[in-house]
Amino acid sequence: MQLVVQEDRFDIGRETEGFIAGLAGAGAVVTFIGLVRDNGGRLSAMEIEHYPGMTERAIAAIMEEAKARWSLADAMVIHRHGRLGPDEPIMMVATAAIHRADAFAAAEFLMDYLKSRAPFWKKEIGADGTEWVAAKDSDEAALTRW
Amino acid sequence: MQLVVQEDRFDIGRETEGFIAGLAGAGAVVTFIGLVRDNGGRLSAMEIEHYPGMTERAIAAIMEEAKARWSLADAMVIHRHGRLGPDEPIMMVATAAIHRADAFAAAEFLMDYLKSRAPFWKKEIGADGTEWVAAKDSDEAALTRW
Amino acid sequence: MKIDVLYFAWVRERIGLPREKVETQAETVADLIAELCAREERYAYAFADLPALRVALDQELADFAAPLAGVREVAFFPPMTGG
Amino acid sequence: MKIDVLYFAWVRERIGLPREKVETQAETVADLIAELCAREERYAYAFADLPALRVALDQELADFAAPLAGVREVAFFPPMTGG
Repeated sequence: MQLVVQEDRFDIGRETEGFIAGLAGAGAVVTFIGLVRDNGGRLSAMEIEHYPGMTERAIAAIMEEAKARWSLADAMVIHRHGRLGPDEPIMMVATAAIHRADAFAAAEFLMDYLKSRAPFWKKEIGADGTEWVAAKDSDEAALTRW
Repeated sequence: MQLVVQEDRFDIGRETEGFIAGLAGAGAVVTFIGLVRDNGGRLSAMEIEHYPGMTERAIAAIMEEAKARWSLADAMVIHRHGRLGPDEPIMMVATAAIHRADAFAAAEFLMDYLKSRAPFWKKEIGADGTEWVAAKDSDEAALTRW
Repeated sequence: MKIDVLYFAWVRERIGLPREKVETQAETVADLIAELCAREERYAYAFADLPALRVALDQELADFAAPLAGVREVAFFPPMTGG
Repeated sequence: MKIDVLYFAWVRERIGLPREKVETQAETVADLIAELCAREERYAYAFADLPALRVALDQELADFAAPLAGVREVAFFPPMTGG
């Protein structure tokens, strides 16, 4: 289990390969990568604020929950904060299991909980000014299925 | 949309990065990677037979169906055939969308259909002899949810 | 008519060849299977458990009752195990 | 008692600072909010729409009725938008 909260950009390919290299015998790997959308060129940057300390605690708790619910060989969460440019990776989740259904379910679960229960706040900085990204009702609703 | 059926090993990190580099504005990427399991050291190789021609047609049809069902920015399928060693990647699916739910659903759909509707057959070569991998009822059952 | 008949995985191994041209008047897939089984033991062995087999006509999945009129390529194989 | 009070995102921007030490006898989160709102306009502005706010006590999500006894760190912020 690997959990990283960092400001620096990360290398998606290298992280994926490193995750896979560390596996022993699990045949199914699912990854999710979240990227900064440029909203048709109107976004110049995204600023991500977080709550140091609580962020790590909250993500660790979510990962423990995923480990308890599904048969996972491994899981990884990388989430950035600070100022990010268009098309940069924001975060990445990876899960590995013997059966693909476990890897898929755990990755979706981790994403749903990261969206609404890990203390990050996104601010979009664009030509038209800055705006805090509003939480979506659909993200809160997504939690009810687990 | 990219569809590759090949004998050569592929580079998971590079394929993931190439897929992402080709996206315009989609913030959610899901990948699935299937690896040869070594079954606790008992497997020395996996041989994958396929039906050239039908393989490409079947996968293209599955990808078209995914594109029709979900709002996807892009999708990619790479599947190998021939002789593979333990821990080598067998195949990879990638999907990209604006909303993560679309990317996850399409990736799972592609996997479920690739498992049971694309003409590949796996044979395990191990210390105890060789054996064709049997199709699982659970894989056939997985199709009924879509 | 002359049809290309293809075999994959353990069907191929049991019959002992990957493909052959078959001269047949069979009207359906089931008729073709019956003709092949009557030929030689190895065909009867390969087709012994029909529910464990799948068939594709011109590279599209079909069923055993499907007509062969106009079909150029018939393939027999076990359930697929891709992914 | 002295409590560390933290503010994030637009709550931080409205109040104008990321954290402060608050001397308070408030028994619950709601009491603490009432005390802060009585202090200055910028607090009343930040806490104007409570359903749009979340609170964490010692880095665990809580609700506004939660007691403050033993709590060292209270954080106020809008719904999270990670991922």
